[in-house]
Amino acid sequence: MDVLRNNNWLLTVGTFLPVLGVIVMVFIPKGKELLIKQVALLTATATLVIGAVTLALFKYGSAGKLQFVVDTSWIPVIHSNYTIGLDGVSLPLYILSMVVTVLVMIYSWDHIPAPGNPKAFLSLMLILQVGMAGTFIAQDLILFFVFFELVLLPMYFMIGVWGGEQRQYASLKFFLYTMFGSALMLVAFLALFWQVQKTNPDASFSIPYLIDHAGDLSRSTQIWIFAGMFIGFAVKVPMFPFHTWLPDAHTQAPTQGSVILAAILLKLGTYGFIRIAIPILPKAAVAWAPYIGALAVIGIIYGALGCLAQTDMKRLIAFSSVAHMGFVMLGIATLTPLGVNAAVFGMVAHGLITGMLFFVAGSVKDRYHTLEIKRLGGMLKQMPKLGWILGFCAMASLGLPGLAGFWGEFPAIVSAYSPFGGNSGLPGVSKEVFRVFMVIAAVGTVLAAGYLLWLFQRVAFGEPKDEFADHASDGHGAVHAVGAAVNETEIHGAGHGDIHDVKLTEWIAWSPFLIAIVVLGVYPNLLFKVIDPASQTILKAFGKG
Amino acid sequence: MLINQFLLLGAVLFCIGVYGVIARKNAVLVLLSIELILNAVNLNLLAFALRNHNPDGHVFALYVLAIAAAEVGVGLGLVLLIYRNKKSISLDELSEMKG
Amino acid sequence: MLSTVLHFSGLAATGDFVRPRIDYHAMAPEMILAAGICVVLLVDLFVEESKRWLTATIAGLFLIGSLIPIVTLALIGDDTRSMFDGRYVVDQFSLIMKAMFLIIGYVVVLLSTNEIEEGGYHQGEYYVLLLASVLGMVMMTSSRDLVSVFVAFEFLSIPTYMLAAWRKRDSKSNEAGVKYFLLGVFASAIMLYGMSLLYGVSQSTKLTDISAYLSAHSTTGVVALSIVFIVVGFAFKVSAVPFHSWAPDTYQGAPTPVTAFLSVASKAGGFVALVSMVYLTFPSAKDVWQPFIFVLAALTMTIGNVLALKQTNIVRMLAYSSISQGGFILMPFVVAGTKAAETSLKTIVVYLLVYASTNLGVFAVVIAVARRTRSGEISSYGGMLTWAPGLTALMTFFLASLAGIPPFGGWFAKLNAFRAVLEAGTGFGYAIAIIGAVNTVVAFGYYGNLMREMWMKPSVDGDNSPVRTPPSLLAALGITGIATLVLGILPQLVLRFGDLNDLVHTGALGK
Amino acid sequence: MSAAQLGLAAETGWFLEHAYLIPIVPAVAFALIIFFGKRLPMKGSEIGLASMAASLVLAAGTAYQWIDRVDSFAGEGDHEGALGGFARAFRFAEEGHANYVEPVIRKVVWWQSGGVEIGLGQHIDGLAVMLLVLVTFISLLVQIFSLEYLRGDRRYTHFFAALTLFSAGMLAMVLAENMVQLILGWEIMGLCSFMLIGHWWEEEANSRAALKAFFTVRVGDIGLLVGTGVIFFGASAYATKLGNGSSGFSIDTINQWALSGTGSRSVLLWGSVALFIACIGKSGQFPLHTWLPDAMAGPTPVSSLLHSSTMVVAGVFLVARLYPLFHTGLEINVAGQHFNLIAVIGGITILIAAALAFVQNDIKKVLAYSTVSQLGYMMMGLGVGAWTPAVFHIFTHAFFKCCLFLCAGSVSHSGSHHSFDMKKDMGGLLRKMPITAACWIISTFALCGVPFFSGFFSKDEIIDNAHHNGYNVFFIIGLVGAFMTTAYMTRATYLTFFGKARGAAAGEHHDEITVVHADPHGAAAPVLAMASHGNVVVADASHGGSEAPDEAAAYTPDDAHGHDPHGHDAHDAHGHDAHDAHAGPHESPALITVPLVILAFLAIVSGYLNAAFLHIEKFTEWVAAAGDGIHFPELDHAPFKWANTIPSILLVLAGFLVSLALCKAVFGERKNPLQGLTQRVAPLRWGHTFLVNKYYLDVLYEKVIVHGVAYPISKGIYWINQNVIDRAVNETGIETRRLGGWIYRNIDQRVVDGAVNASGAAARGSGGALQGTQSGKVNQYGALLFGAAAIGALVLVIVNF
Repeated sequence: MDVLRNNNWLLTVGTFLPVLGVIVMVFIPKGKELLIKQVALLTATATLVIGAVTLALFKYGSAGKLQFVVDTSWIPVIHSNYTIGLDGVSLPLYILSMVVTVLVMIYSWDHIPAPGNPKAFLSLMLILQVGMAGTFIAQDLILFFVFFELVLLPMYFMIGVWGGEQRQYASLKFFLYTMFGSALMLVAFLALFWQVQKTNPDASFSIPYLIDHAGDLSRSTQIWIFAGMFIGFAVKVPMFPFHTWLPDAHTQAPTQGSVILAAILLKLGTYGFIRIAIPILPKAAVAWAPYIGALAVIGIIYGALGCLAQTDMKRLIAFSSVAHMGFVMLGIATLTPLGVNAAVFGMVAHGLITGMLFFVAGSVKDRYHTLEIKRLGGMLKQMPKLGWILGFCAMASLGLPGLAGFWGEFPAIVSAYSPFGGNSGLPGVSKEVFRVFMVIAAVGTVLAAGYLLWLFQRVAFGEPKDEFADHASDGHGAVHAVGAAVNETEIHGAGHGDIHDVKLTEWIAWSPFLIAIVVLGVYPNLLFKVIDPASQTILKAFGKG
Repeated sequence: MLINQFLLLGAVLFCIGVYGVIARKNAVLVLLSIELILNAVNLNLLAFALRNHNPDGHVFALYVLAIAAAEVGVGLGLVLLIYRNKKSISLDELSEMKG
Repeated sequence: MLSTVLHFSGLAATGDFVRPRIDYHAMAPEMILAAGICVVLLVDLFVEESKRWLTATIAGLFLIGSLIPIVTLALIGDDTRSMFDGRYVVDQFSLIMKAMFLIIGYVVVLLSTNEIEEGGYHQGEYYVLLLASVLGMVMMTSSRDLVSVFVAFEFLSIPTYMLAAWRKRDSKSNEAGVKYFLLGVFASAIMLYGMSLLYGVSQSTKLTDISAYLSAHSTTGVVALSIVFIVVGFAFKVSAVPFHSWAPDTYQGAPTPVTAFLSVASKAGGFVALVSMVYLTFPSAKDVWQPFIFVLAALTMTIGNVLALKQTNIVRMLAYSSISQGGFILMPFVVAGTKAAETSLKTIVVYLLVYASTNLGVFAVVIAVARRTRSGEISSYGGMLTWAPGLTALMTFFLASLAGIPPFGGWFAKLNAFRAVLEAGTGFGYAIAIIGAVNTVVAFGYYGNLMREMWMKPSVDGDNSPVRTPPSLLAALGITGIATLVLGILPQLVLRFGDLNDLVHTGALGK
Repeated sequence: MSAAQLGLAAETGWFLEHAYLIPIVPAVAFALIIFFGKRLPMKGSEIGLASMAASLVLAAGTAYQWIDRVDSFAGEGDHEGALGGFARAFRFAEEGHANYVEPVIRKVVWWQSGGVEIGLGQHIDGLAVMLLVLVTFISLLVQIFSLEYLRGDRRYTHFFAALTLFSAGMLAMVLAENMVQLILGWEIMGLCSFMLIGHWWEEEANSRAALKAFFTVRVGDIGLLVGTGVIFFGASAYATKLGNGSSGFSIDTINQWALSGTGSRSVLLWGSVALFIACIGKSGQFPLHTWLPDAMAGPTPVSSLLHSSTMVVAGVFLVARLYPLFHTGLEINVAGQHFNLIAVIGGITILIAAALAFVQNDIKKVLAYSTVSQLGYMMMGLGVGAWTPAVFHIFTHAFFKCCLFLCAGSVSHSGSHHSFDMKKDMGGLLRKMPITAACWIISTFALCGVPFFSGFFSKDEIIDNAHHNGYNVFFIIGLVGAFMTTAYMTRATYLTFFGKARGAAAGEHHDEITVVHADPHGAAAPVLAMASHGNVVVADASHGGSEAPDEAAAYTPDDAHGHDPHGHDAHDAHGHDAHDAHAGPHESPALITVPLVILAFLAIVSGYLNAAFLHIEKFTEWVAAAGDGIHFPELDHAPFKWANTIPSILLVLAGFLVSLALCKAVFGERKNPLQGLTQRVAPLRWGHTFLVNKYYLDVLYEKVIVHGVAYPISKGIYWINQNVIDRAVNETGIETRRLGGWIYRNIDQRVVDGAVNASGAAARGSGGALQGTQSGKVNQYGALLFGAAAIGALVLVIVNF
């Protein structure tokens, strides 16, 4: 398989740079919080710069090929190499992880959740970043597994230490769930390896190698191996019915944790499907597709209905993730480039939008010290900007064309109309079934509109509740509601009581999200033209679906 | 030659020793029982050595003797130690830590 | 002295006297250690009380010093050096194990210094015994004869009996010592009985001869009995369930550095012995030991975990944790007799290395923390993140490693273990793999619980004054921490030494 | 496929080539208003106006060049240009039948994914040009109107921003080259209507109306998404055959594919049905029409622009745009076919909406229902194959309906103190507000289809064609509809402008409630509350708000604050209004009346673009695509005959007289038995209630469906989530714990510890034995040790003996 080995130092540096920052921070006394924050932010920014360089040096002409490839021996004993590389599918997520980390750092500047201790908090975040970035560049199953697991502990602590009341329950649940999943995943990897090794003794865990050689495993074998991977990834996605850790984790996690969780961590699972499960085990993929699709649409409807039942804003957003990831999985399940592109786009979009929603939720919590929907209200009066940002995100999240969310949903729905139709080597996927899915998914978009607007109406519209009315800002800002919502320079009505509108750090941290949501919505090709060749390559086993 | 008798004797000694270790509450007696087992072992070794016509058994037996001596030394030392602290050498009293 | 004795016996048997060739280079580590013992004794004799800390330093120096010949041997790297017609062998396996024991010894010295010095114990004797025990282990790695195995075994055991009871005034310590002693001697007595029988049927004490005999003849009841008894002896040493009962009490009662030593070094010694038995001696009698060890492994990892979940005392919890870890190390033995034999052997080595570095690290942290809290209760770890962030981070590393979470050594060890047993493709293999997998997740229960204490619980007593850690402890932490991390991220660095074909040549896996 | 490719010497020009600028201008304006609007002297409204004017110019230019193009295709030698075209429009000469005019299709690649390429571009043909002009023109007028109407509103800038964005969306949809682009515009309109209906979101009623509108339309959009998907793959197969780089989303391709007969029947059928569902939602067709009347909660300009003349016709536009698809898919005009989905829905809508219009007291809601029923006409027209009249009806309807709404706005603005209640606050305004009244009456004539007014030329054509194409049922429906239309419009007109002045119109209770009518919507609020609750009880309650002086006492300024805490801002913002208010009902200022007059004028003349009896068929020529069977189905439209129009004219007259009589009887001064008839006679009362409750459709939707989903079902699902699935997970832990004889309690810290300790507990359960073994007694340890060894030995020895 042909790859590009140009500037192959980039990925390694970009991935492991945060470790350097952590090491530096270790030697900074806990007291010097400012310095710590500076170092952390600096590191994250430096990483992002590397990311930008990667972006610049990436050869878009051959986005289908792995680039910046490094392939050196790592653990010969178990035939596992340090194989890393980047293609059109990984690139957006890789960069997204860096961006999100930086912005979350900025947000943390004055939002270190109780019980403080920025040193530990930020170090964990940096380690998290290593794990996330690494997962997206790993081209070796064992390496992938290591990075995949590396994310676990930091998130466990982030939730468990800086989380809400039930943080310990949530964190442990998150941990055990994921660990259980990844254990099965690992078993599947090993099993896959031996099955391949039976026929070719020089087998290795390298993903490209396995893509070339695992295809001819017998269908039943593939199905069993796929099952293992499926559970491992599905837990992470999370797909119905493995999703129950998500609401707890999201609700309890600190804002930063939720954002990272929503923006990146959930993508590890779907990415795993695209990068590993499907291309390596095409026969199994075809066999599993209907079930994945079914679970996906169940997730869409189920998550939406779950949202309607929520009384807690953050929990509602968390449940919406289940629904949105359902669209992503539906796209993947079609096994067509159209669907997979939609899925990858959906990942990025969902990352931006839901991440943003969690930011808003976090700030609401800061102001009102509650997220109970029925206690909130009239946010547009007290905090017009925050209110309109919430509205904006809600609109984006319910898939309004012209905003990023739409390009994840619509093509996925369309692609479900004609899933992979079979080719010489493989049987096709039942069209009828998927057309049913298509309709259900479309219904899901309506429900999405339902719960999001309902949320927006209850939280933002109307008059502020009495308990908060007294320390409201003078509401004068409301005159400029829309303008204020997008206008980043001036900050209205801030500092009236403890309910003040969006702060500077929040603006800095958020505006990239908002801008990205619009830009991707207006010119989706920005992503599609990168993703498309890659997904074509990944799905080459399926030929023209 | 009459190897089986030796072995039988060894076995019997072994069993007595084991019984002693399990049944006796007195540390010194337990120590003695263990010595019994070791002697059973020696008996075996020597018997086999004679039958096998090679010196390994003898050598082994010598080592066992030497090390048994060392063990007894250490053992008695420890018994003294607990006696000094507890004024008793009953093993039943040594159950502070459990569970 | 070993040599001379053999020499005489040889004389007794055969008329002519052949002076056995002694490879001093190969024997150098043992000799240096022996010398070290004497030196420490003398220093202890002639240096006044205030200077006794010298003994620790000297012991450490000798431990490091005896690493040198090992390194040179490894660098020369020519094939196996065997002495006394193959009853004492220095090969890759023994080299890497020797190195491990010496480093463990050194780290334990580092752990001990403050404890022993401040405790006002008899420093000189302490280090003498420590060195002696290490010497026993070093010998064990090379022993290829029932006699030398037995001698080495006792050599590494007896000093530890005394070390366990080192806090003379503390009844717990006494109890620990006595229990350990009585049971240990009992176990070794049983083992000896087994050895005697084995010698009887196989007419030799030389392991290769025995294995030749076993492969030539079908296993009889006597052989089965002897094998079981021998395995029991070592199973006791590695505190495999149901021969583990001494471990928790002893670990709890003994001084913590000694506990660290017991839980790592003497356990590893037991495993080395087990390796030389299972891989060198019994391979062809696999239908005897395979089920037996299977049961041991299963029980050990399961019951160890289960009991660990319910401990409130940190050391006791670690005791059970190390028991279950022992179960994981036993896992590869189950497939020792199959085509996965070589893999499993390498796995054992890797696992021992990882386990040693990790567990020592854990105990280092425990010691460091105990210096502040003066309590062994897990709850006393509450709020550690605030008053000892560094230690918390390290402890988290170690626990993660024990739980098998990347990128710390543990994951690689476990991965290998599963790989080995699955590769064998035997029923026993799959069964043990499943049990192991379940236990891996269960194990996170108590590791996670401890993490939770450290990270998420408030400190029991309000004070969050930072804890200061003496340099020697810091050194120990550094060594173990780095080792754990390196083994996890770049296992290859260590594994290069771990390719163990020599053991194949000496007949472990050949037949 | 563009003309160039065909090598046709097609007339084109800068405007045609750059029509895509038309939506871009307001889109940019939107951004500008958002960012800088508040700082500008006129709070950003000037940007909106400017952009609209610019778009209008562009649109006009486009129209001009399009007409040139049409002529160049018309195959007649002389090129006299568009002006000539206009000239000819009034020359009595029948045109040679124009052949198909290539639309100007220009596109750039927007995104491509998985071999699918989506262009972003323009598809300019007669239909598009017509709507471009229409939308830009009306938007401009409405914005001018709003300058005055919303002066001093708290979200003035916001309002203009949204209005401008709306126009951008509509225009983008109109010239969309492909379905995706169309959906884009479509949804943007939805968003804007949400923002604009909910403009006064302090009132929960308004925000609920906004939510309802967006959500209902969204329900329809399921069809849009699905339909697009369904037709996409079939069409893209054809697109590759065309090989002009168009994809299966491209509208032109879809149309040709539909006519090519290559597409499978079922795909065409389901595709068109799905898409039509979207049209039902957007164009307020039965049964999804309920959102439209509620949407009157928005400011009047919004109602007049979005919910009468432009946005709601989007659905009709979509059908007209993809007419070949629907024509084939639903087999319109196939011999012997007397019903089809579109016609049926349209027909039902005409009647039910008209019926509802009778029982409304809110003038805007009368107009809303009349809009619904007129949309029904358009749909029915398309359904019976009368493409040109239907589209022409869009054209004419836009002017007079917009005019009517603005009149209503003008009335409430200067006549009835922001009340829209005809019964309580209006009447006899003819003399007070002559211009408004005149415009209203003209537009009413147009709406009713009185001869020589624009409505006549479009609506009667539809009815006529229904007959002509053999859809007799719908012919009848059309006639009945015409009758009812006249009737309820007469009623409305009577109540508003004739009879005795009532309530506010009589200049009553000014001083008590200056704040209220100083504020443009304070008093409107309760009425709107009714609008969204939509049942009698609330309605009556809300009447109280602005009814009689004594009840108006409830309307103290404080109370007004209740409605709108910022009443004072608004008050300060336009004290002049309060001042005018003291002068009682009066004619509105020029900013309001000028648009009215213009629109009223157009309500008359716009019809003469297609005055068949004058042999003017410019509209047909310029807008209607000639049916060549490749790009557009051949339709034959009924030739105009006065004879055919007689029945409808008669019915209109009848409707007028009957209704007038009834009004005089019921609402007149003289006592009359008919008064309160609906209260006295049970059946009538029931019917009345039934209508007032809008056939209980809202109850069905909101109370049954929405609440059903929102509360029980989702609650149930959530319960399942917590208690079944989540449980199942914990159960795994619990089961093991059961071995330990523990019992699961509830989801809290314990459960986790439990789940974690589960196996530990299992141990405990499987006997204190384990603990027992750890007795601390050396002997027992020894026993255990040897016992295990012995057992192991025994077993193995026996095995190996």
